[in-house]
Amino acid sequence: MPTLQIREALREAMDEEMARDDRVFVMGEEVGYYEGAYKCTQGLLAKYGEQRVVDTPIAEAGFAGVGVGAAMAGLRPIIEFMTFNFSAVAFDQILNNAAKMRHLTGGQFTVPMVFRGPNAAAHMLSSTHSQAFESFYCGFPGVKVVSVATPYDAKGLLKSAVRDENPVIFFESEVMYGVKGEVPEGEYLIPIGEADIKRPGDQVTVITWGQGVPTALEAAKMAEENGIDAEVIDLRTLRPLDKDAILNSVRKTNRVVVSYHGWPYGGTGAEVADLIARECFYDLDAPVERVCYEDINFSYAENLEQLAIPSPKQIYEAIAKVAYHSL
Amino acid sequence: MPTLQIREALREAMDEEMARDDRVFVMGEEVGYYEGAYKCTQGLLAKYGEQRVVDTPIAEAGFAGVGVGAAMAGLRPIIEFMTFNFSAVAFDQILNNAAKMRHLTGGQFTVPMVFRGPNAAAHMLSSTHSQAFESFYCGFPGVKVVSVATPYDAKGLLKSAVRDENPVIFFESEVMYGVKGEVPEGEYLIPIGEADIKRPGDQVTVITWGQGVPTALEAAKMAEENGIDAEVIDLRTLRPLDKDAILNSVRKTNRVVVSYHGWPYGGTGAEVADLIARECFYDLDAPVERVCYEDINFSYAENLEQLAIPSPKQIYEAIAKVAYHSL
Amino acid sequence: MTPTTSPTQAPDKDEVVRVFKEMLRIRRFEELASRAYTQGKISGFLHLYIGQEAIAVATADLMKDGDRVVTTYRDHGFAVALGCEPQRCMAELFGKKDGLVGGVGGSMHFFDRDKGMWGGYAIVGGHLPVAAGHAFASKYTGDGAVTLCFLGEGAMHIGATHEGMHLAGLWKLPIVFVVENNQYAMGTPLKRQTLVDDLTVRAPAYRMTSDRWEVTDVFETRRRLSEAVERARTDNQPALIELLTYRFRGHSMSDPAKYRTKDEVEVQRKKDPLYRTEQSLREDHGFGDDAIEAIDDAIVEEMQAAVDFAEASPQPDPEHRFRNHLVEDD
Amino acid sequence: MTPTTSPTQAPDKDEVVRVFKEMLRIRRFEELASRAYTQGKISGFLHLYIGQEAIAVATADLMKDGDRVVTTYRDHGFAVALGCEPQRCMAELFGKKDGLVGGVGGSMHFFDRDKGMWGGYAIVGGHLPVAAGHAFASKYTGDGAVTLCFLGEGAMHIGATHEGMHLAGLWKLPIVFVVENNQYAMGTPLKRQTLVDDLTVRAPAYRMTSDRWEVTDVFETRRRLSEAVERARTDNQPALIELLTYRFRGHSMSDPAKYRTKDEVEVQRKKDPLYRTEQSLREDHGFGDDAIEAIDDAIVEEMQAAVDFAEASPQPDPEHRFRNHLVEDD
Ligand SMILES: Cc1ncc(C[n+]2csc(CCOP(=O)(O)OP(=O)(O)O)c2C)c(N)n1
Ligand SMILES: Cc1ncc(C[n+]2csc(CCOP(=O)(O)OP(=O)(O)O)c2C)c(N)n1
Ligand SMILES: [Mg+2]
Ligand SMILES: [Mg+2]
Repeated sequence: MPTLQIREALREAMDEEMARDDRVFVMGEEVGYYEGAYKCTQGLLAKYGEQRVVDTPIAEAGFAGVGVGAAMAGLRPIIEFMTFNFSAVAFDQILNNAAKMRHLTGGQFTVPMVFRGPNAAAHMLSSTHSQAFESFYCGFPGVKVVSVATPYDAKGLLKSAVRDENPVIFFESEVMYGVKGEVPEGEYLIPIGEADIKRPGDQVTVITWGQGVPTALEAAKMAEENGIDAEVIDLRTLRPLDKDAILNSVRKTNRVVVSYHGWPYGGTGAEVADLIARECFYDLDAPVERVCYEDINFSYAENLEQLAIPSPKQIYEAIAKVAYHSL
Repeated sequence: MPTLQIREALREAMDEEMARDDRVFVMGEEVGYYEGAYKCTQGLLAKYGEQRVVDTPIAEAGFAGVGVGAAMAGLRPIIEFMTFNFSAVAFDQILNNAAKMRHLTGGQFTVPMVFRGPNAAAHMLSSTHSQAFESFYCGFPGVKVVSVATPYDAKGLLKSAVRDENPVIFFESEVMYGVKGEVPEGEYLIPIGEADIKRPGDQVTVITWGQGVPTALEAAKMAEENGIDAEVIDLRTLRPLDKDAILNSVRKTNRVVVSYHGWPYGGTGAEVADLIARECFYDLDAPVERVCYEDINFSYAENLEQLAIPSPKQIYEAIAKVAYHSL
Repeated sequence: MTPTTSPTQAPDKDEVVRVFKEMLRIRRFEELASRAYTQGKISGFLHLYIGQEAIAVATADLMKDGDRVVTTYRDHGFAVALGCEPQRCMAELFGKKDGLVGGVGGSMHFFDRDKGMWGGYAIVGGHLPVAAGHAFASKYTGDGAVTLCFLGEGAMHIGATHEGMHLAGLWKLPIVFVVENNQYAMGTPLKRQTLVDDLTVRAPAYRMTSDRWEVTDVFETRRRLSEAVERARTDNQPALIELLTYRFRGHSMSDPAKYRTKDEVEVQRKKDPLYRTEQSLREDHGFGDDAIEAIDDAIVEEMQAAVDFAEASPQPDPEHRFRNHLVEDD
Repeated sequence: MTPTTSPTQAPDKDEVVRVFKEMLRIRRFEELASRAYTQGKISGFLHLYIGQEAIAVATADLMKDGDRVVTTYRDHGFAVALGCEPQRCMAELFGKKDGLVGGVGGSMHFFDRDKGMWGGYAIVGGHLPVAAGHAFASKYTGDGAVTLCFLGEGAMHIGATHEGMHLAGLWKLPIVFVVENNQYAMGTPLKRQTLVDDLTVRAPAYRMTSDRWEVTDVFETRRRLSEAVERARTDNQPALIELLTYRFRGHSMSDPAKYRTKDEVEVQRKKDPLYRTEQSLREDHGFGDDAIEAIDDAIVEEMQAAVDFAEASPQPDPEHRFRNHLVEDD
């Protein structure tokens, strides 16, 4: 199987979808002539021209809203945020227009579109550029939220997102665009709403997504070396949650760590933890542990940043803790 | 003791703080000549003049940011959002400027200011005007978040918020501005960060805030009639959480319902539930129940709206459920 | 009713009667809605368009198949003018199942896709980027449609308006932005919103053409608007139009509008296009009280029927609240 | 170093030497930062100001006690010009404890309150309302200070910029907005950001005065800027200034700047104010290679010392990450 970087997998997904359906277009800052701040859209302008690969001025609320309006009129926009940090200025368009339009219009309009771009902290970009947005975007109805961690998932899920009839928020990561992995030749789709077992195991369940996936896998390896067999579940879709996948694993292992790159208060982390604590009340052998960002604004300084991000060791310690295993 | 409406209590708080400290000013849409869309600022323009009671054009990002900049320069702004729904267009200013400024500047600047206004659904305003914002504003560090449900709390907490050296998000409710209650004469402050037992009880803990408070109290009355003694805790401050108050009550009752006017995914509801499930793992006699909005966009139609909002009966049923009590 | 004269021709008598009826239909619709509100049958916010009707009627005359109107929460006038059924509009206000969007939107969210009513939006300025998106789609697909996007003068100062206009100008989209300057944003008069008198001062920054006039005559309004619409349609030339108009009621039903004087309102009443059209029927076309009343009676009857329909319509099915959040919910 | 001539006087030799040194200090600071970045000692984003230094130097000359500069992530030039210690600036880039803000901000967030450096901001346009807020406070307290708010031309099209400028104009705040039009927003040339050539076209909409010139000479820039600053200070008259300038490096260190031709860059090099000031020293004031080199050597030494300081400075104390989120954390 060919090996691709995540950025290449995303590019293939957009390319294939644009070739398949000429209503699909890409819009955002520097997506055209510059070929993407992180090169996800490389080659697309040359292939599809200015009409379908649209560079915008710096006006996130404007072009997010243009995406909504174009989708209502029958197109299928892919709106790239250079990073989701900049989507904060477009929050109203996503919350009030994208997510509500179908309901508000009594079903007269659909908003089939994708908002995609990198999410969560990258490396030493200080606090305004180091934020995980799932706690905001999962918090309201009317959207689906996806987060990808491998080239295979990136391609298959982005293609599904483009074909989805609803607005889909699609999280990637600056620091993972170069991550390589096998991607089959030819077309395939991964359904939105299905979690994936990235590593099977039967003693502890580690639930994670996005940047958390590689860290959790490392932690699982440490656990294995210490005699604990951890299952790592990559949620992949954060809204709606794949409850069956989560609960089935927990009912098997009876012990859970939720580990992710995002702030602790609320969000997907608390939602998953609460779901498990409630639905598996009699199955749990230990309280659900959460390992995530510290509850602080990010610093530029490398040491301070690193300390705020969950490390494999911290996750391993949480695994050991729920397994009542000495370190 | 004099009896005031919540709007009057808020007004007294602003009036007293403005009289005490001439750095305090109020800014927002229609706060001056119109005396507030919900009349919270009635009389203030006449008393303090245009310089300190500032009507703005419709530009929430603009005047929220002006508030941040003025606070950095030594003033103490009270920024009124006509409703928090309109703060969505100012999200970036709150997230990236208000909440991060002190940290980002290495402590050179503080941002002592209040963002206040009504939150959550009122009555038949359809989806864009019926949203609970605590799931967004509690999700990041650098702010405090307060939610008030009685005139007494409204006054005492707003005064503390104005005096706080940090940005405080202060939630009120359109449908509760007319709620009356006793407010002592003379000055008093209620510390931010302290929950309040609105009804003592020892069989089930109901944790709530904002619009949820009166509903929870009604439910507690129904419970009492059915032989269950419920304690109702009004969080009052949603960030930081008063963990001691929550956990002490749960350790006493061993049974919890979290009930609030907001969407289910994440947010304060999930955070509190997860906190309890983790910290009181061995104390809980039943899974924590949550009763809140349905996970849907709000409709204008009265019946659809009412069905989406937690009723005393639903809360009572949850109380009975965690108490393993037949209905 | 379709116009019998083109936008540039002088109107004949039938045409004057027709626009009089169209404007009156909106006014009577809203007066009955206002009464129903006072009776507690309509709730939430209700923003009346009374005084501004000529704009919607002129606009409707210019619409071709596929053209779109996008506007604010002050949207009943456009819906009625565009031919949405008054009974379904009224049912929407009543929050009933037969409402234009099934009762979920209420006053602020009238949508009727096939009639070109692409919606009433409730976040000030938030609809401008969306409208630009419709126009983007028109240019993309070459469907030849024009999007007409209406906003209040109060919306000129918010970021989304700037961004939506800027993108439309930069990309040369087939769109006309029409500022209905009714002098107030809630209780704030124009002079406390901006120091500028002429809001079209911003058109050059967006490379839009502009025009600006006081709306006292529906035909003049139609004619001048048609020029901008045609340039948008044929040349992808966006425009910024400022219309000086007036709302006779408060901002919404809960606003007693104490911020203005009786005198001011009286001056404006003389300019009311509906009043002036009635004057023209009387003075230029020989209509007497009886003839005017006959027209009025028929319209009141139509609108009363709409109220009756709305009252009779059932509340939405409770399960309906779970529909349409995602397409899969249908 | 304070100016020896007033903004309106013709500069004498000492003054030319002084501004040459000030501009060169910024350039050498950034060149050494650029090298440190390539060596992996600085990380994150690093946006260089090379080519635009004259603007910061002219600005610094006009600042009185209490005046404030608010700018973007491209902020080193202002910090150095305003007299922030280069070693603390460099330490900030290195993410070290002795950095201007203790290493938490990095390149994009230089703040030094007492020097009038009220910050580098990283969300495009987001700082304009904040800057307007500083000016609001000045008017409120009557402190007589002026706020100078800088932005890139790319920031003109975002909502917050519009709102910040609008409020400043409406409320007549003592603020000067200066657009540093360096022709590109990342890889996007001006003509794909807007169809307008002259960005001050928007000044009348905000009731601001405006001015616009190409920055080739630091003294001309200072003189013309001073007029706006004085009107802001004495009359609360806000202004919108567009400065045509150029950045010789890519947008940030990760941008190879392939979107422009060598020829274009060559043409601009001739206009570089630093280059032209050096020419003036040589041609008008008899400086030879040796004299120029002596100046340069001293500056390089100063900046190398800053690098050495930054390298030697420790990382922030790990516990420091918990400080300053709330005041109570201190
Ligand atoms: C972003 C936002 N802020 C505030 C409001 C509340 N609001 C609704 S209408 C209105 C006044 C709008 O005035 P204008 O644009 O002149 O339109 P008009 O009502 O006069 O037709 C305000 C402040 C809102 N809906 N959205
Ligand atoms: C809201 C927002 N969108 C996008 C970005 C990413 N970004 C940072 S700088 C920049 C270009 C800005 O260009 P300009 O305003 O001309 O300033 P210059 O960099 O040329 O000084 C972009 C797109 C951002 N920081 N904030
Ligand atoms: Mg108006
Ligand atoms: Mg630029």
